[in-house]
Amino acid sequence: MIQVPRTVKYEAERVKGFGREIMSVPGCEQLMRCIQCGTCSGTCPLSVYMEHSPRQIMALVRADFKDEVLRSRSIWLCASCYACTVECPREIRITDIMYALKQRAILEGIYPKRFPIPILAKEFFKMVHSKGRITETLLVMRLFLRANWRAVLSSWRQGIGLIRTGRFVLRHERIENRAQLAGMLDSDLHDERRITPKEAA
Amino acid sequence: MKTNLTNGDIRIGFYICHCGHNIGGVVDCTAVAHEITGLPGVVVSRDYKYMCSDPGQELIRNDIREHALNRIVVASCSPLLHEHTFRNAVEAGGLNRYFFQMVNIREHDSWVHTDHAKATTKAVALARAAVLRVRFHRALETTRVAIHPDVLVVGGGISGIHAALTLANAGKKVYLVERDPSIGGHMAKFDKTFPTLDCAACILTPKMSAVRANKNIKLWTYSEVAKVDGYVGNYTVTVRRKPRYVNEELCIGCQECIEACVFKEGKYPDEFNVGLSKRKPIYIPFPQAVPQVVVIDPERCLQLKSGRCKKTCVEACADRQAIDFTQKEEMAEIKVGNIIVATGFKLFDAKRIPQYGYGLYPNVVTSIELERLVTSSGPTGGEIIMRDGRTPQSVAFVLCVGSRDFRTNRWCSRTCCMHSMKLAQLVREHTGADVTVFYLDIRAPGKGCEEFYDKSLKDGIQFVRGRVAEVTDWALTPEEEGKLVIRAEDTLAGVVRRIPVDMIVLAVGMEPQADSQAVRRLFNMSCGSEGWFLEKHPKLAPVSTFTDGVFIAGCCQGPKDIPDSIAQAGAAAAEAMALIDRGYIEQEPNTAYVVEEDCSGCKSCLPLCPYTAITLDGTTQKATINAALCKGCGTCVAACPSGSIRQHLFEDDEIFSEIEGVLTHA
Amino acid sequence: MHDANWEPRIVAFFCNWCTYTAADLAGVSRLKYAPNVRIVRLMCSGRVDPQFILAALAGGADGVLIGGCHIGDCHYVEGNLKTLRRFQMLKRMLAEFGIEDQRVRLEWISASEGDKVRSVINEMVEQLRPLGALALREQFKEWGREVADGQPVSVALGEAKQETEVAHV
Amino acid sequence: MKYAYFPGCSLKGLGRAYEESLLPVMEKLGVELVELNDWNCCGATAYMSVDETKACILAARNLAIAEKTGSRDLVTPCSACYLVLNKTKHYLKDSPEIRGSVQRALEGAGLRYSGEMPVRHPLDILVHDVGLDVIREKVVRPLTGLKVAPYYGCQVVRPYATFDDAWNPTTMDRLLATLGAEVVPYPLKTKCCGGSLTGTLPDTGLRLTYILLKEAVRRGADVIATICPLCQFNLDAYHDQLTRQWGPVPIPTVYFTQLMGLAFGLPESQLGLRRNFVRMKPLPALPARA
Repeated sequence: MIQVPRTVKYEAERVKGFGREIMSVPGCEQLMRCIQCGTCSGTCPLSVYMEHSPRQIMALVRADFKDEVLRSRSIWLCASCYACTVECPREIRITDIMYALKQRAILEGIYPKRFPIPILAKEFFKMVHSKGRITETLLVMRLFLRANWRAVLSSWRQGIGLIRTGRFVLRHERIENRAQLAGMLDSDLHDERRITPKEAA
Repeated sequence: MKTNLTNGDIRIGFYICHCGHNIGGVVDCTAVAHEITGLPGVVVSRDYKYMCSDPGQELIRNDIREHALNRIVVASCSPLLHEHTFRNAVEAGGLNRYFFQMVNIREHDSWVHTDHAKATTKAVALARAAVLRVRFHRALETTRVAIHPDVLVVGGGISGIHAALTLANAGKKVYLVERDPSIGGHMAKFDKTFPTLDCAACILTPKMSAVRANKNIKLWTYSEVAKVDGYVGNYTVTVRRKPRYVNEELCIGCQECIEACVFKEGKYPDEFNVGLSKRKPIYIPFPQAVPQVVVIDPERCLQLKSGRCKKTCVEACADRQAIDFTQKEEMAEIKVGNIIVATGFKLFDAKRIPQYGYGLYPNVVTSIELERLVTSSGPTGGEIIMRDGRTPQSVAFVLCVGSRDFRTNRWCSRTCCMHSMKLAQLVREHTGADVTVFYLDIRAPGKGCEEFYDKSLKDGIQFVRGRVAEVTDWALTPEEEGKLVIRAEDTLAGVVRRIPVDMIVLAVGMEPQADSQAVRRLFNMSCGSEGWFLEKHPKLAPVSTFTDGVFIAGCCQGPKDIPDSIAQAGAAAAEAMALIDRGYIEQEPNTAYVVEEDCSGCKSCLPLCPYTAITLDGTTQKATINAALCKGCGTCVAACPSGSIRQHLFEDDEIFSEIEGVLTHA
Repeated sequence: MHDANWEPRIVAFFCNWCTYTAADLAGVSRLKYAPNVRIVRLMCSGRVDPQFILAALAGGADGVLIGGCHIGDCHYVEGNLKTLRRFQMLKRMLAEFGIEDQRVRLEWISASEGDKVRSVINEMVEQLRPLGALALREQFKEWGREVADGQPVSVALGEAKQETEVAHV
Repeated sequence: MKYAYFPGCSLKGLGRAYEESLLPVMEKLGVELVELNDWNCCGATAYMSVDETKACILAARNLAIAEKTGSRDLVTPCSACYLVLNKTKHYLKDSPEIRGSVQRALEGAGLRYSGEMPVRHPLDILVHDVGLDVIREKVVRPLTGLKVAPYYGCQVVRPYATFDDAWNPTTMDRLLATLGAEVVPYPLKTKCCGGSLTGTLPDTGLRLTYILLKEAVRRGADVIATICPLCQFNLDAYHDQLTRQWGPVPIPTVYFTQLMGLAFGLPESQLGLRRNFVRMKPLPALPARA
């Protein structure tokens, strides 16, 4: 059977107020001025991999298609190079909007499954929370374990290279005053919008 | 000098306008009218849908007669808009037109507030203030000032040319002052004009010749306005006439001197061809230049720079001896009654957007450069070629370069869509190249313009909706090698594209002239935040400025195309003519005057007046004010230590009662 | 202490050519600002007699705003320079009275700066709120009474203010 | 000259060579970098993706510690750290909501931050505080004949850099020229290297890396100079995969501080140059003096 997808969008799929909510996040206010010129997509080094270009993401946010946006891989493909933000003729801080969307996706747990980028973000978050610093080699290993263990096999030569050049660190870098840092990071737990590493896991 | 008024003498009529929903939707007009009813002296208090309408004005006229009213207050829009209308109505009702006070409850109240109760309270306060103030109003006579019949037109582009010709054809004497050595402006550089594709020169050249031939026009090119004094009807203008080192009266434009110049070839960038060709130190801006008089560039001429030249040009001009290296800058003073400012625009500097590679990649050109390439009289004889001499196989147009961009210019330059489509069609016609136009929105609202867009589509021009992100010369695929590559999102197709082309045309937008602020000050005009000259009212007075007798036309007021510029120029000429033919202007009698018995002769007012309207009477040792010179600012009034200077229409008691009125609790 | 519904009242003197026009522009642009200001139109800010400012404050205004053309842009060449000079002297005098600096403000607003009208008015209203009512009229009365009673002026000020406000309610 | 110094996690891990070359070069120029006591991870881009407020708290702890040192400026060599610390400064200024949460967190830990201390990049310090003239004096082994492609990457010049242009930065170009190197015109100097995507989605990230390397080769560069540990890793560590997929792009990528070290005559062994996967060739022989 040939499946012919139906692409119509119904009003029921809109989560009214979602756009306004995103635009109320600090740094995201200018989104309402977007004229859909596509400079962001044209500038973005990764837009060619996105199912919705940054411009389309902006349009979908404004039109309140929350699920479509938060489930998309596009927001996770943003590498934070800020090219779009600097280039936008309406001075919209697109990178910051992408961050706001990533935060919402993690908060609501509806980011694309088995997609390594949000997993890395969460592993990073957890490692910082417990150690205060990042040990890159260990972080990458944890990412591989969670997302794609086969990648370890393809990267073995690189691992050896790192060991050879003295850059493969196996002992966790950590700060002394971990209790202080943890206390600070948990200081606004009463705010229901915040998440703890446990939930993130 | 107390005004002895008792309540019995004063019979006030108060009217509040709903202005449809504009005021009525926010301010409770009925409640305001009710509130005002109780104030002393108020005989009639009404609210009405549209006070400025005929029936609204009729209401005032009738009430004056029926209720023997002798003071009128109208609460509606800004006095800058309709004070004149209502004063006329008051006068038609048989009262002195200055027994009237207007309250601004639209621009200053209903349009800027959302809280209905608070807006209504504010309206009551403002209305009460006016009712208290109007009691003190005096009967005044309007003064008349004669209008000098000559007109100054500043700027010799298509707008200035049209305004000058319109006035001259009506028999008015016109001074046309142009900064460059020739009139013609930007339009002279164009090949064809949209949307009719008729040749620009065929329209402009006859008009330029007509300027030269018209006895009523005094044409001063290579000249700038240096100083403006006076006021409507009586301006004194100083014009700086730069030396062109060629006697305009003697030169016949034979150009033999240019031929004879010691420079055998052109060496310096030719302004008219935007640097695409070279000229000599002695040159004529372009073949159709008006006046047909050569000019010598003092920065380049060997004789003027070092005094060591064979002066072959002087030899060549032996018959007429028009060349005169001793010419000096001259200042000329003229008297005019009206001024039309048509100083035009400048093009956006494409280097300000480095992403587009202008100045870096030789085959990235601006629209005006392409315009010169297309023109048969241009540097390539109308051939569209790249810097290396090849004919482009593919050309891309990038729109909105320096327009609709918050980091450069926010406004839409209005003409670039049409201008680019015109050039695109010409490129197709001349070279058969593939043409792609990158646009944000096609704006083709003018007459015949949408049809022109349709024609462009049918001509096979590709339109890609998306703002170009960057122009590069690094290739990712074999077909990109050796080309310029545009990266942009095709927003309608929803994909990011890389498009290799031979030549890229940047449709640069319009900007206010670099010296627009200085020009604004010169003529006492206002500028919008973008730097365009501000019209008095976009609809009611679109070519007037806040200074009477100074009008604006063309792109100095904002980006516009040729038809719109010409329409404005005609309108400005008509406004000036209306004043000239009436012969006089009625002035607000808001002048200051001295109450002699109170003046102590301290002279502190004398240096305050910028118009030297105040003098000290030698015999009485008291200040006197020349009403004809006074402009009514009131600075001397506020400064007079003895309170002996007063101002009509802004008397102290009027203002004090207004202050009291706005502060009285509801 | 304060009436919960108390709102600062501002009297504004705007010049006809720049600031009044800018306020019109704010209206045409439908910008929204606090309804606490009452605008009095004059031809030039140079016409603002210090007595107008005192009359407004004495008459119950909590603040006075003067608006004129930018320096160099005055319709009457340099009326605004005269305003500036006069304003600086007046500020010194008001300070002697104990009237806070923020209560009297001079702003240059050109005809195109509708948005500046909005922001200046909003800002001024917010600056006046914490200062509370000026209530100069009540103070004058109080001073008059105290002088008559032979009481030292400074001692009674605070209490007197309270008293009159109670009387208001 | 003395500055507070925030190295960031990378300079203790994959980007060791950066710190190994930065410190002696600065020392040579009389600049003292005092490492912050018990600094923590800046949060980088990943943390910001999870929780904005927490990310700001994380960065603010470092800023507070830095301020306590009494130094005038805080210097950080890593692009991500530079961005995040500056971004936090901006957020604290612009958003009362975030400022409130951060201040509560700092107070709870007995810390405070005024929001004033500038966060700067070594490149900025070298060119604007130390000055190219002083640097030129220290050059004992000019890099004459070495063709260098200056690669800035993204996060130092965008969006918060105040010391150079976002589209066409030139500070490193001028610095390299001062060292005697030939600076190759490199239009991709601020393009993205792929960031962490090379690790998470190799196909995507590596292509960006490849484009950068290929263009540098095409422009005739001998070496790419970088200012960011992640850029250096991406441009250096994946040549195996790149060669397999698109063919070889054999060009080494080093830190600009390593090139400075070479020009200052510091021993190669001390500059961490051996940590590269793609090693830099020995410097070209100096032309004989006339």
